[in-house]
Amino acid sequence: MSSTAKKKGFGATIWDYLTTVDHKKIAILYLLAGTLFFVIGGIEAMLIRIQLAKPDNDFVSAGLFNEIITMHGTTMIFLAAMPLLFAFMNAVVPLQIGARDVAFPFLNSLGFWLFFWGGIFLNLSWFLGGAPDAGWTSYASLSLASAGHGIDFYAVGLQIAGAGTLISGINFIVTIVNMRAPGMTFMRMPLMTWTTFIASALILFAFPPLTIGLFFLIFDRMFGSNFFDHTMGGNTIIWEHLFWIFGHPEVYILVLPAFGIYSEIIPVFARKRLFGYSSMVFATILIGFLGFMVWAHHMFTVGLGATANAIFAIATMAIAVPTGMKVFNWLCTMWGGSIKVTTPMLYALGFIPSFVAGGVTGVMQAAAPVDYQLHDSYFIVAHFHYVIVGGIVLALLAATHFYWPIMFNRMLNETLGKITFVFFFIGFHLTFFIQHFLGLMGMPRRVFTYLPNQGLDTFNLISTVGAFFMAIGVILLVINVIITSIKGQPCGRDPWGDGRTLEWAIPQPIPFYNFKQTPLVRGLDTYWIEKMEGNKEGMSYAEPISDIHMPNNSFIPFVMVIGLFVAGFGALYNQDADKPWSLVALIVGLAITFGAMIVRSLKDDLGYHIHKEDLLNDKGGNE
Amino acid sequence: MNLKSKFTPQSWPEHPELSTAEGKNKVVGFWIFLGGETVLFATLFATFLALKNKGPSGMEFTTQNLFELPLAFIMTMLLLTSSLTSVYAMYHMKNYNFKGMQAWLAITVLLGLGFLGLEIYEFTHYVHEGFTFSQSAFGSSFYTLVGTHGLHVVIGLAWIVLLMVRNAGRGLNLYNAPKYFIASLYWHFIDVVWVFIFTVVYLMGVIK
Amino acid sequence: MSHDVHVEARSEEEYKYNRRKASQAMRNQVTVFAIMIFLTFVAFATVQAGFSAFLVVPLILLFAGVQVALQLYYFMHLSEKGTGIMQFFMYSGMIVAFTMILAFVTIIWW
Amino acid sequence: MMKGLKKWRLFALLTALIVFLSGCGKNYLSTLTPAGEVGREQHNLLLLATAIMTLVILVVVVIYVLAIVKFRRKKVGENVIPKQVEGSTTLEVLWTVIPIILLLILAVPTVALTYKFADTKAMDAKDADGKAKAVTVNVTAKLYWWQFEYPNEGIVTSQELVVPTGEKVYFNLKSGDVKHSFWIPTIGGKMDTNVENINKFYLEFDKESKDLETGVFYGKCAELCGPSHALMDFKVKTLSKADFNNWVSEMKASKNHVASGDLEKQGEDIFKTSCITCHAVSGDGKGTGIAPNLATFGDRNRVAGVLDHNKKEIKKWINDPQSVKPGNTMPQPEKINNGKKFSDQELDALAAYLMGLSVEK
Ligand code: HEA
Ligand code: HEA
Ligand code: HEC
Ligand code: CUA
Ligand SMILES: [Cu+2]
Repeated sequence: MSSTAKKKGFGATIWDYLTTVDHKKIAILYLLAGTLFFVIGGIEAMLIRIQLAKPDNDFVSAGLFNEIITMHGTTMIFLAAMPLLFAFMNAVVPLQIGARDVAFPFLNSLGFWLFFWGGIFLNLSWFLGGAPDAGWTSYASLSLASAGHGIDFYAVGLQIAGAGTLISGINFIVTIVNMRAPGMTFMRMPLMTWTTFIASALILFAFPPLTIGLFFLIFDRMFGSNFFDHTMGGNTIIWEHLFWIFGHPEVYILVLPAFGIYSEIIPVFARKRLFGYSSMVFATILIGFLGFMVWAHHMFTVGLGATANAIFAIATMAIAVPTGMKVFNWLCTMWGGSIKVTTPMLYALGFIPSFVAGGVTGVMQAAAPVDYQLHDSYFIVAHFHYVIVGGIVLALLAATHFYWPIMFNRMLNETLGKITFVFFFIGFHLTFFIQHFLGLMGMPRRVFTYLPNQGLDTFNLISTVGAFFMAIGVILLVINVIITSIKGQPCGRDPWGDGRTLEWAIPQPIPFYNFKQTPLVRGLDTYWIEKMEGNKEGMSYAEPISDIHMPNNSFIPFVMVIGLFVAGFGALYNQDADKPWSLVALIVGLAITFGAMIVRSLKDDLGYHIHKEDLLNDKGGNE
Repeated sequence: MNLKSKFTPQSWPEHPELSTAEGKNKVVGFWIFLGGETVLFATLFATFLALKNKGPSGMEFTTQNLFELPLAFIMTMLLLTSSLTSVYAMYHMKNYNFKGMQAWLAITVLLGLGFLGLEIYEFTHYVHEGFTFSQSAFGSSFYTLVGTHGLHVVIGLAWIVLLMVRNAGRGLNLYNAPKYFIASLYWHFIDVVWVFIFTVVYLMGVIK
Repeated sequence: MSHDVHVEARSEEEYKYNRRKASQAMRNQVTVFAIMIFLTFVAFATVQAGFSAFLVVPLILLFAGVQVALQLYYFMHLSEKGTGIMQFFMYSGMIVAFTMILAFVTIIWW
Repeated sequence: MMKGLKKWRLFALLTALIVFLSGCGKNYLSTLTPAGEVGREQHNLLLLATAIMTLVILVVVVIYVLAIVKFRRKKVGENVIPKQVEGSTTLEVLWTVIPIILLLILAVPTVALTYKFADTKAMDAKDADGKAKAVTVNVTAKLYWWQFEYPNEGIVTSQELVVPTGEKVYFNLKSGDVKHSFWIPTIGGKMDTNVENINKFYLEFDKESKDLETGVFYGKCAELCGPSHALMDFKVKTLSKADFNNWVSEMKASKNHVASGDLEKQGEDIFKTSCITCHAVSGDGKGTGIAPNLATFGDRNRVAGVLDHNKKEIKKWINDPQSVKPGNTMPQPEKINNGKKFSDQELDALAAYLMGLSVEK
């Protein structure tokens, strides 16, 4: 446990990662797992596009196609985009606020393993009799009718992963509320921290409805309840509401941290303070708040009545205002600055017009009568990929380049990075721009094929070609990562030269205890202030060097999750008469989980201290 | 922090649950968790309200002919009182009176067990009458709402008992004080939810 | 997280004062409890008495609201200083809860 | 509401642009070629929205390009530290107020049209005989086909909706199994068919479909409903009021249909033994709800909504419906023909018989 532990064996490294509670290592775990799922989701996307490349194609069958789109949507949203954002939130936020770690390191690890094994659980459905096939929205009439275990995998897998997300969300909130360094008032927090905070609050309130909805689904399918069975008094519209009360805030859970990432990148490479900081904060909160008032815009055609539709239409449109504030603030940050187009900045620049284009189509859909035409057509697919790929995926790619030095003390290759951008960006617009017109021309979404000569052929082909461009982009990025890990040189502190916030001030490689002394925050963009005042150390300190208290590593989170994983299988197969072992699995699994919890609460885990002398000797990082 | 450091009532801090960084995190974190729980229960209430009295055509069960107020009243009294007793327990915790705290917690647990017993009695009674979880959408939503609350009671009881047993030999310290404190928060929250259950489910249920 | 708290022993004077304050507060709690019992009793009684639903429903919902506020602010100590963040999250949760329940009783038909 | 706005000229221009961009799609399928009042109003609102959004994008892009061009580091100088501006209240107000105004311009017609399209009061208007005055169609969506019942006229058809032009047609929408959604892109926006309630809305049809390339408008199921969701198409035939009335009486008379010719007779016999339990061949009545009513089968445009309408495809369908529409509920021939496939000759006979089922000849 000392900071001088050198060169570990492979096994020891694995064990280290299985038991780690260090936010920086958990960030790396999130990055790896998220990338894995992103590639899986991306391959599924490619299969979709190949199938739709020409009319009457039989590359995949109808049933399989539905499984693919369901898994594509579910994987991308829950298992790729969110964890990748969590990776950067974990890596950056504690450093930005000058904290030693998150508030509950143990729960941080638990959250990760829940997400990871939940994702594995969901994806195992491919091998165990078929994936879910009712769309990522899993509307109840169809998801109750769907045969096989696909939907059960969806419900149980998301339940496990969702619990992880909820835990991580609470963890971030407490971290940000309680662990800020002295001087870091709320209105001095960097925007990445602010957006993490608000997104976590959205998680807190959005995930419970999903949890309950999934329980209803599980109960209906496995334990004989009747929430959605209309012959028994149930009502499928309840599922739709629950799903979207979760689902709409979910898209802001994704996009707010992405906004945060851009709000960090743009000031650095414009070498200028973020314009309108307080209005950015205000807009973030407002978007979060409004995000809960608009869910029914996904249900305009359900027949909720004119009044409900009108109210939700207006509420939805209102979100354009705070989002617009953000866009114009970014533009004004660039205005009058000194813009250097590095790879992260390139992504940020690509983001602005792309996201605005996606956002305004959202507002078009918000006009309920127009949405009667657009709903469930490819126009919707175009809209949400514009905001998701143009907003979130570009942010993730930008952050990968931007924060790589913080996570790995290396710089990704800039030239290759720019080439990646060109492929990905062109591919993105090629794929999705044309889908607006496919939708308007009468192509519904979630169709595994379409008839020839209905005017849809060429556009679909173009869209598919675009997807291949994106794939090339992603592959280039992977190559870049591999090259960098083999040949990259340590890059040291503040490699971009214009870092403004605390995470750039910390020496590289970052010691496992983060800050040797808690920093003193003297204003917004602390590091910039110190630099401007000629402080060579980059930080002022709030306290003298003294002992640091650290939490112990723990294997318990992993065990707890494995227990749930096993229990999940038990619950899932419980309905099959021919699988008597399922009950055993359920009980054993739960026993493992509860056993681990009891061990955890009976054993006093007080952590350990790094002593002052060791700290003084420690010149740099812990590698 | 040192487990062994001994306190006297004088040196025991006024807010023991907040006087360590871990304690602060726990308390704030737990409150935030309760914010989430609020939404979780709201979901169940909303579903119950939407599915109340809905069932297969010709269903005989309604809130009016099912629920009995006297039982609900007794359950309410038990739970409300247990809320007060846990306030007493926290009062003693802040006074560094370990025995007093444990004693009041024990009373709390007994009251909770009483509540639980009545609830089990109520459920079995309904099941005997034929009103089951899978009998109708109404049944599903009723048992899920009230049952989830019941599950919270079970967890709360188990939690408090575990704390009492675990710390019986070691007394109060700054490591376990926050744990006691949030367990009592949890218990109050269970009571808060029950207030809405007896109002929305039982009282509003029997109104003609 | 990094440091132990330094707990300073209070002076006898201070200790006594705090003790008095605490027991005074405890007496308040008992009063609050009495109010809650009273509200519960009235709620059950009005329903039992069979007044019109239009009168009773708002009344008992109001009583429930008051009881919950009492629990939160007194039993759970939300009235103390430094609870701003907790209140923020509780209220946000309640807003979401309210919106959801409103929606479920208005736009989910039979 | 939006009457007399000169701006429509501009929109015409924009339409032209969109037409140019998209080729507009096909006039029997595309929402960009509306052929009814509802669709047209939705299209107009779409254009209004597009115009506003284009404006927004333009403004953003202009500022954006200027910023990038003017403030590149190469131009500004490598070591310049720009002024660290905090913000500007004037600007904040500006970009709050202007979007709100733009949104209001969109919101007013949005709300008005939302209420207008939901107005189905006319459905309840009854004439002296207690029959509804307006043409009403009860739509039942089933895995993967559509039943259209006309309660006033007492007739039923499926897969091909027949409606009169020039008046409001009202719909009661319901699903028979899982949720679907009823969408005729050219005519107007969609409405879900739920499992637990009946949705009501109306559409108007301006144009007679016989002038179209395909002779019918295309309708779609727009809610994922299982493997063959993509194939759950239906067709819409619009007739003048007179032709429609004519069609209605022919439908009523279809119960008297007799097969002519040996082959058809043979087909009829097979049909009577294997198929009649599910398929009705008379347009009179309410329909079985199990399988499409085939009274107008000979007049159809497609087989099972997707195949070309000829004998070869009919045979293909009867011989192996699952391969055409995976997961549909029509049994494979073995199930209804004593475990055997139909012989080619029997299939010919069935095809001939089915082609003969017509009310429009
Ligand atoms: C990151 C994800 C993300 C984001 C940020 C958004 C943002 C928005 N979305 Fe989107 N949406 C999705 C993801 C997202 N959406 C997904 C995944 C679905 C489909 C789910 C499914 O069915 O599978 C969907 C579906 C969806 C629908 C339902 C369509 C349907 O199925 O019928 C609607 C309808 O109102 C909608 C609206 C909006 C609006 C108004 C915004 C707004 O927040 C956009 C605001 C931004 C701007 C407007 C641009 C910037 C503003 C300015 C420059 C100021 C000036 C602007 C004006 C005056 C207009 N979205
Ligand atoms: C975060 C969310 C997210 C992301 C990033 C994406 C990304 C992409 N999506 Fe997805 N999509 C959804 C969320 C997302 N999507 C959702 C929610 C739905 C709705 C599902 C439903 O209807 O239920 C949907 C539906 C959807 C459809 C409509 C399906 C239908 O309705 O029938 C289509 C069709 O074109 C599509 C395409 C794409 C493409 C081409 C990408 C591309 O951007 C993907 C780019 C990535 C890659 C191309 C990966 C490349 C990697 C490789 C090729 C492997 C290389 C390997 C190594 C080097 C080891 N998506
Ligand atoms: C169990 C009921 C059942 C039986 C028996 C049955 N069908 Fe069908 N049939 C269906 C259903 C359901 C459909 C609609 C399938 C779809 O489109 O998804 C259908 C569709 C069709 C269609 C296409 C209808 C259209 O409007 O385009 C034809 C033709 C047809 N059946 C012919 C037959 C013949 C011939 C037989 C007997 C040899 C037969 N069916 C027996 C259920 C049945
Ligand atoms: Cu029916 Cu899709
Ligand atoms: Cu939304």
